[in-house]
Amino acid sequence: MSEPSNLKHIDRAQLAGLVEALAGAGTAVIAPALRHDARGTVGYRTVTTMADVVLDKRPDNALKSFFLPPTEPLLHYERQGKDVTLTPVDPSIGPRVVLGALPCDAAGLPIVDRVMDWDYRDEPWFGRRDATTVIALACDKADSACFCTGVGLAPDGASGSDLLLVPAGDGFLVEVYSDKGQALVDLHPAFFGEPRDQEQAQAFRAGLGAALSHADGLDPAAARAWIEGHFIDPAWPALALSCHGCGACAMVCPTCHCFDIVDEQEGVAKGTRRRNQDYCQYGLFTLHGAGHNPRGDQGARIRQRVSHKFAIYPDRFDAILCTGCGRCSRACAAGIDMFEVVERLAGLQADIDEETPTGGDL
Amino acid sequence: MARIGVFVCHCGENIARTVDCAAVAGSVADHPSVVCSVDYKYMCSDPGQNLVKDAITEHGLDGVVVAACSPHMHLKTFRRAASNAGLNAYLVEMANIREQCAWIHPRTPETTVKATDLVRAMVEKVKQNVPLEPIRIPVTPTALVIGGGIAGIQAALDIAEAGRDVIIVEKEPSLGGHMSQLSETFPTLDCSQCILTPRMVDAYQHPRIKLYTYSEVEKLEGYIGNFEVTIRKKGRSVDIDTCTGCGACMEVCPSKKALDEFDMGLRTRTAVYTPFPQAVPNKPVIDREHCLHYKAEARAIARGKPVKAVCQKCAKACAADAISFDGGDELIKEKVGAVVVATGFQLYSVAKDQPEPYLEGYGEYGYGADPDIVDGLQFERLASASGPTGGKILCPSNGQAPKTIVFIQCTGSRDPAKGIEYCSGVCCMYTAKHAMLYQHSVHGGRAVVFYMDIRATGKGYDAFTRRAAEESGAEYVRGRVSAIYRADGKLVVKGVDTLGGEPMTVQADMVVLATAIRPQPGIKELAQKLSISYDQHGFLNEAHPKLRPVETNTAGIFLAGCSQAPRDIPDSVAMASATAAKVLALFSRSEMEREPQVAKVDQATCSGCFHCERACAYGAVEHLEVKDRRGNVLRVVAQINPGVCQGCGTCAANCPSKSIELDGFTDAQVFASIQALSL
Amino acid sequence: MFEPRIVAFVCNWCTYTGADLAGTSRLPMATNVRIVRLPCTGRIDPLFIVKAFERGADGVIVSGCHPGDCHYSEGNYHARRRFRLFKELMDFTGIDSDRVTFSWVSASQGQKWADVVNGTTERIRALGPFEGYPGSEEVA
Amino acid sequence: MRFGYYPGCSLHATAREFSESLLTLVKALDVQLDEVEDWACCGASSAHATNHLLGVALPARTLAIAEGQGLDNIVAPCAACYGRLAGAAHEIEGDAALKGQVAEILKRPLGTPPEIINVVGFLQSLLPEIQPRVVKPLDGLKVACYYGCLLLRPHKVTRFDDREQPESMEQVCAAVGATPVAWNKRIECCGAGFSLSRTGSVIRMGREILDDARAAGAEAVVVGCPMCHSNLDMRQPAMNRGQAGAGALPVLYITELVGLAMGLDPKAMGLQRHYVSTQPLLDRLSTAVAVAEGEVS
Amino acid sequence: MNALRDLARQLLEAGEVKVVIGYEDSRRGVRPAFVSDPADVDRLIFDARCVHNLATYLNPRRGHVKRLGRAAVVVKGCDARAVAGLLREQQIAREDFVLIGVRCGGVFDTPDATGPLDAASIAPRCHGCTVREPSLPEHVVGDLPPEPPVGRDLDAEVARLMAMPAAERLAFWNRELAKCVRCYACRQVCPLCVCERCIVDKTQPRWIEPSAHTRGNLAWHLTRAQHLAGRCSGCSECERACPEGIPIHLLNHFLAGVVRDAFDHVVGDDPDAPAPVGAFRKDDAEEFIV
Repeated sequence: MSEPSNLKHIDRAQLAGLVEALAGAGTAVIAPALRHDARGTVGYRTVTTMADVVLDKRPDNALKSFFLPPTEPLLHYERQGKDVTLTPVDPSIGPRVVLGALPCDAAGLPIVDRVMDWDYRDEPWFGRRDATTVIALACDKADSACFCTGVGLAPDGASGSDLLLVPAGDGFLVEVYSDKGQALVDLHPAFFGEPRDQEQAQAFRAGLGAALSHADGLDPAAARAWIEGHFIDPAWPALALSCHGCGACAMVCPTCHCFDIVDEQEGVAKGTRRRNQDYCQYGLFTLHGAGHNPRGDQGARIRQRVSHKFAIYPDRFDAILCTGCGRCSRACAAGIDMFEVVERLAGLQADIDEETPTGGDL
Repeated sequence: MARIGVFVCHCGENIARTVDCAAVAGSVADHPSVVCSVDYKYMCSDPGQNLVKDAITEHGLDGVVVAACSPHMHLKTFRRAASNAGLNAYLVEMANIREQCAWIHPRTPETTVKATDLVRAMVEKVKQNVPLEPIRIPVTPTALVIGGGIAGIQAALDIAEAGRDVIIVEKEPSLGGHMSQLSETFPTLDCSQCILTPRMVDAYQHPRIKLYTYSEVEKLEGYIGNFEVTIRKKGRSVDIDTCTGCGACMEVCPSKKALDEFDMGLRTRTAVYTPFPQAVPNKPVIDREHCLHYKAEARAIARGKPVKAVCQKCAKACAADAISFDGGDELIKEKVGAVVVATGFQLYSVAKDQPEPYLEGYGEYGYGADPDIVDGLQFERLASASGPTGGKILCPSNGQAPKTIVFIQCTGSRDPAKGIEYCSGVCCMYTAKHAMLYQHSVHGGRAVVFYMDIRATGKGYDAFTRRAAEESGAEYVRGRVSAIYRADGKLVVKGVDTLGGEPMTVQADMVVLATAIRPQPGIKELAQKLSISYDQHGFLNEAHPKLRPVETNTAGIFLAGCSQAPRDIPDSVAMASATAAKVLALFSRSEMEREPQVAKVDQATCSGCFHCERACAYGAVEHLEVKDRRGNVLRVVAQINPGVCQGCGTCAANCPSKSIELDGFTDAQVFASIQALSL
Repeated sequence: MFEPRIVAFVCNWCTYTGADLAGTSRLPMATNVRIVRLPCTGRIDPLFIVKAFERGADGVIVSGCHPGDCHYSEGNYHARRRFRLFKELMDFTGIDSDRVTFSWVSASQGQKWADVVNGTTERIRALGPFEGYPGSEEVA
Repeated sequence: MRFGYYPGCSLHATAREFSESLLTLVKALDVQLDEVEDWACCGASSAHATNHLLGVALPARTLAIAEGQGLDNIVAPCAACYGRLAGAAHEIEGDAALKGQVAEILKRPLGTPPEIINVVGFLQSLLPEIQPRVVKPLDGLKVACYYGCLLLRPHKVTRFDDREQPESMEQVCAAVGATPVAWNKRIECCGAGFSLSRTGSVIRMGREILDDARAAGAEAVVVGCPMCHSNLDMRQPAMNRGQAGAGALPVLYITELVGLAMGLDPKAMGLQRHYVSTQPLLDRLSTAVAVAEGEVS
Repeated sequence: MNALRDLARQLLEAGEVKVVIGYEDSRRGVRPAFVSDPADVDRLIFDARCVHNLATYLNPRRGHVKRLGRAAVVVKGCDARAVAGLLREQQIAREDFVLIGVRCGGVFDTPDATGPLDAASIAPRCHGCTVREPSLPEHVVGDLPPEPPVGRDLDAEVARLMAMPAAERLAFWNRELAKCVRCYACRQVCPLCVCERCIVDKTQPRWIEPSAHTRGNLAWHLTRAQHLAGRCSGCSECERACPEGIPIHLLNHFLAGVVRDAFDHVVGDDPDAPAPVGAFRKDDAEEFIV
């Protein structure tokens, strides 16, 4: 894990002050907060005061949605007489700060950056990325669904974060990991003090591993090896039996980034072209106009999702498309447990390795 | 890319007075896909229509919108014009800017704006129109007539005379129905048999009429023009072809206790019988309930014993050897294009036991148990020359002529307390007739008629009832009868004279109840077989009480006579001829043409929940099995029979997955109209 | 003065003919109503109403034959159940169901049609523009 | 067996024999009658004629009390009481608003009213008890069962077997050895309503009834209603006056007839209270019995 | 539990069914289990955490489950209502599957619940349950557990909402529906969403906008609720499946009340009972129609 370029301390009062200052200066502050809905859920949303922020609960929705929204207009079209006018929607937005991101959510951003800047640079995505400073908070909220450590991340990892907060004394140790982060500190010096209580921060970090012990020794590489050798395998349809084929897992995933482009008619010969998040577990995802569907059943679809995350993406972009946040497992109505899936596939590979001993010339 | 033409009509000043037609045409001109937009004084005039035709060829239009009056007025006109110009008629729509715009608004900019909106909406709709062809359904030009009474006979003769084949199904052994039981008929007092029998014979001998007596409709499948009927021919044990009708069998038959249905139980008959001397066909049947052989057979079968031949005197007596005890019922299938239901009526009975829970008998009349309390049809038989008394009106109890006779109208009819609130229509007339017949038969006798109102609306009817009251001297008493009982050998009839304001008691020898007319027993079962509807009394429902009185909601099925409501003979005959006209119109072409406004199912997306079927008033939704190559059923989906569908679109709205489209009003068309109208 | 947009979905046999009658009787009406002619109220899917609102209508009229008079004998009975569910659902979700008029107008009730049109227009005018879709364009 | 019991005013006055015969009878059958406590007038003839609400509230009070007493049925021997109680029960059951209004007036809760049983139905239900106890079969005594109006009407309230051709009285009488005659005036109005105001009419109407019963060969008329009884019994001399061959026709309460068949003491049942002497009838029966038992030769 | 396992074993060994669909325990609570091998039947369990409505696996859309062959499905009384719905609408044939009914003492709101089943933790659908003893299944196993505790009453929640001023109600639903990301978990998990092609996926024309804005979301949820009116079996799986915690089932429950009051119909587990969908009574109330 890369080392912080600078250390600071921010106490809770200062943090509150920072939020107000940012909001006051027209910077959108996005943080985990009560959504004031019927079921009292917590999710990332824009806040204007620290009072709304909830730092001790995991947000239900993925931070991703603030970079790749469930729906966003790309352009408006209108036909008058013979000619058509297209009005693109300007993707650029004002400055934003994400406060209290889960490290696994933050870590998802650089992973998705790779595909968004692959064959062409996705302007809406990077427009929002550039405009946003991410302040993550070292996480002690791990539950049985979590396995960030199993995919090479850590509850106190700083990947994707410009600043990382670690609880220390009356506030947080602030670790600076990027120029963007430093810039924020420099812009609001009043709210950042010199680092202190670092040993408490150390102690906090030391305590985080326990809740994740089940993920120790998870071997995604083995899983990848098995996947690459078993495109056709009874394990896939078996895995899919209980799957409802909905998009819940993809929608809450910090790294799932598929989208669909639709034109919505809004009157006579006019409308809006929109980009909507899409999800591979749903039959229509690959349904061809001609009626053929290369992923005709749920087995093929679930294979796609798992393969994409643990074999295809690593192969193409050299990164696992999963941060072990466990949201998909929590969201799944059929109780499909991503950690268990990876563990199982890796296990299958292990069996194979035992059967075929290596070394020893003939 | 659509090419739409818009034609705005001034309708003289009718539209132009408040709508700026030129402005409408102008602003629509640059509406997407509009390639020509003009206004004209009278679009429906010849030059106006030519304007449209020429534009169609000149601009190669694939859609036309005429902005003028209501489509109810001229849509057909412009569709015809378009198809003359080679454009499919169903690519033409009308925007109603007269009745629903020009005529209801002042001359303001808003009015013109609204007119423009209506035109735009229609342009948007017409862009979604697709060429349609009228639906053609082959027609089997054979009519099925259910019921061989006067209505059925009349309908059959009219259709046959026009050169179309007819099949009559009559459940009794003979044609004739109730009319053959009547003595004389009002208002002319001519002999019922004398006018009916020739018709019966005509029907029997007509080369185009096939007659199934002693038969019933078992099942009806298919739809208008293409029905298949299954007929149950009840075993009559007498071969109708070899039988000579000599009657020898009846003379030797020892079983004589069966009540004679034709004579309304006023006498008995043998087990092998023809209902009446003039029966058509005049060939007997064996009534298996009463025949000694069949009774023995039934007993043997019940006891699991072998069946032995018993009696069979008739067979031995039959010179033609026409009687056989082997045959049973026979099921016959026939293809027909139309159905006339003429099943007639039965009389309400005052007895304690009633066929329907909502009906009640007349306890106050001792439930009619007294032999000298008879109903209208029994009186007809007593008055009939062919009846049990040879036309002499005599009391069943003692064979004496009744010195005093009481007629009670509205027995059951118009009496909600007994369950029937409707008027039976014919009772006023036949009671008057009965009173006259009585006076002719029993000179110096006293006839008292209790009535609620006299309803004599037919031609010559009122004069007839007056004759009964004024000339033949029947005492007409306006009032009801509260009790009938026997005392000192007389029937004591206690009633009230509401005009005199006095209770009155009549010591009578005979009482005739003008009991209500009810539909035939089994009518509801038949209606279900034909999938037509009926009211709470079982009378069959017409499609529209005023404008479609002889049609049903099931296309191709028509109603005549008392199956639909109480009717007298003239009305029944008129109705019968009306059904014949409807049937012949249907048969006039080898194919029916119908507006192609019907629903279609997208079988690829239909999930077979059949909400459409539940919502269809016409039973147009069928089940279609989607099979794979090996013929395994993959799914069962809905399919709509265009011959039956009437195009209401209820199924389309009920379809959760929007897998049903209604041609002419498809989702795409409605959607487009909404897009254009709301902004 | 606010001029509401009102879309009317009417059946071809009763209400559309009634509206024609109103025309031939020259009964004055507000210009705010635009009629969509359908064969039967049975054809009307609540989505028609929803779509009209989405497209900017401020009010909707749904009208057909009186019970028992349906040209297709039962269409309006089915429609009535559909409308019941939709109307209750509007109320439950807080969308003012006063924005929709459900009516039976026969072919002979020109005057009633005029009353329905004018009454609805007045009512919607009082309610003001329909703003049932806040933040439809907002990005999370 | 236990039943609720509502005597009503008649059974304490003009119809004492009705009450006496009934009570003697139930004693012999050891059936217990629990009288409704503090019962009030049923309102017959006057109340419902003057004020509908009063006509319902009066009997409803009795019903409410009975209910409170835990009675789930009430035997109301007097046909008028029966009519009023059953009528009130029917009305408040069918009209929640009225029920509330009445409850308000009575300041009592109204639950499900008890079942109201008329005397004929009561005896019918007891036939299994009665028949084994018949010791003096009535030797085919010809009786004319007279229903009057109140037992039968209104039908929707009384649900009596058949409003026009009832049979239940005949069934009870036949079951105890009498022979019901077939006659025509069984449900004719006896005129009780006008007993005082238009006595003349009542005499005429009663006469027609009695004549028809005699014509049918009846030796006695059997009734289940105090009004009918007082008319046909008390006014019979007047009815028979000037009628050649119009022998006195005893009018028995159906309870008396059944009691006689069970050999109960005529005096205990109040048969001596009748205006038309029942003695000849009693004599005729005892001889009959004697003959049957072979005492006399 | 043993009765359940024994029955499952018999059915599998006798070849009467190819798979038993039931519940199994896992590291994250109870989840659906598909048991094809008689040796595995001991995986099957049933307890108060078995909240899933397994009837959804009989839904004809589940091609991959169908392919397993004839199935025996473990159903609670409430789940059986959904099976009845599928039968009523001719989506499945009774002879094609076996039902193993389980007597039920109420279930938790979530399958990973711990602690006692109490007023706070019990699923709302259990409120006033009348089908703890299933009637539709040919087999019913287990002993009837004690009366469940009384929990959340959805009627009360509906009433509370209806008591609000309309504007507040509108705000409430806008707030909730704004969260919808159109993952269609509600539809996918629903045993009675049987459409081959959901209306929201119809593009010609596109009645319901697929985008997750309030316009599209409102149209979607209104339509979904209406399509389930008189059909919804009340299992509220749609709400459990929703990753955004939208109280979707309130809409279904509300309409169930309307159907009950206006059409005199309550969805039960009798497949032959007439459905109010595509039906009518001539005297249906119409006070809302002028």
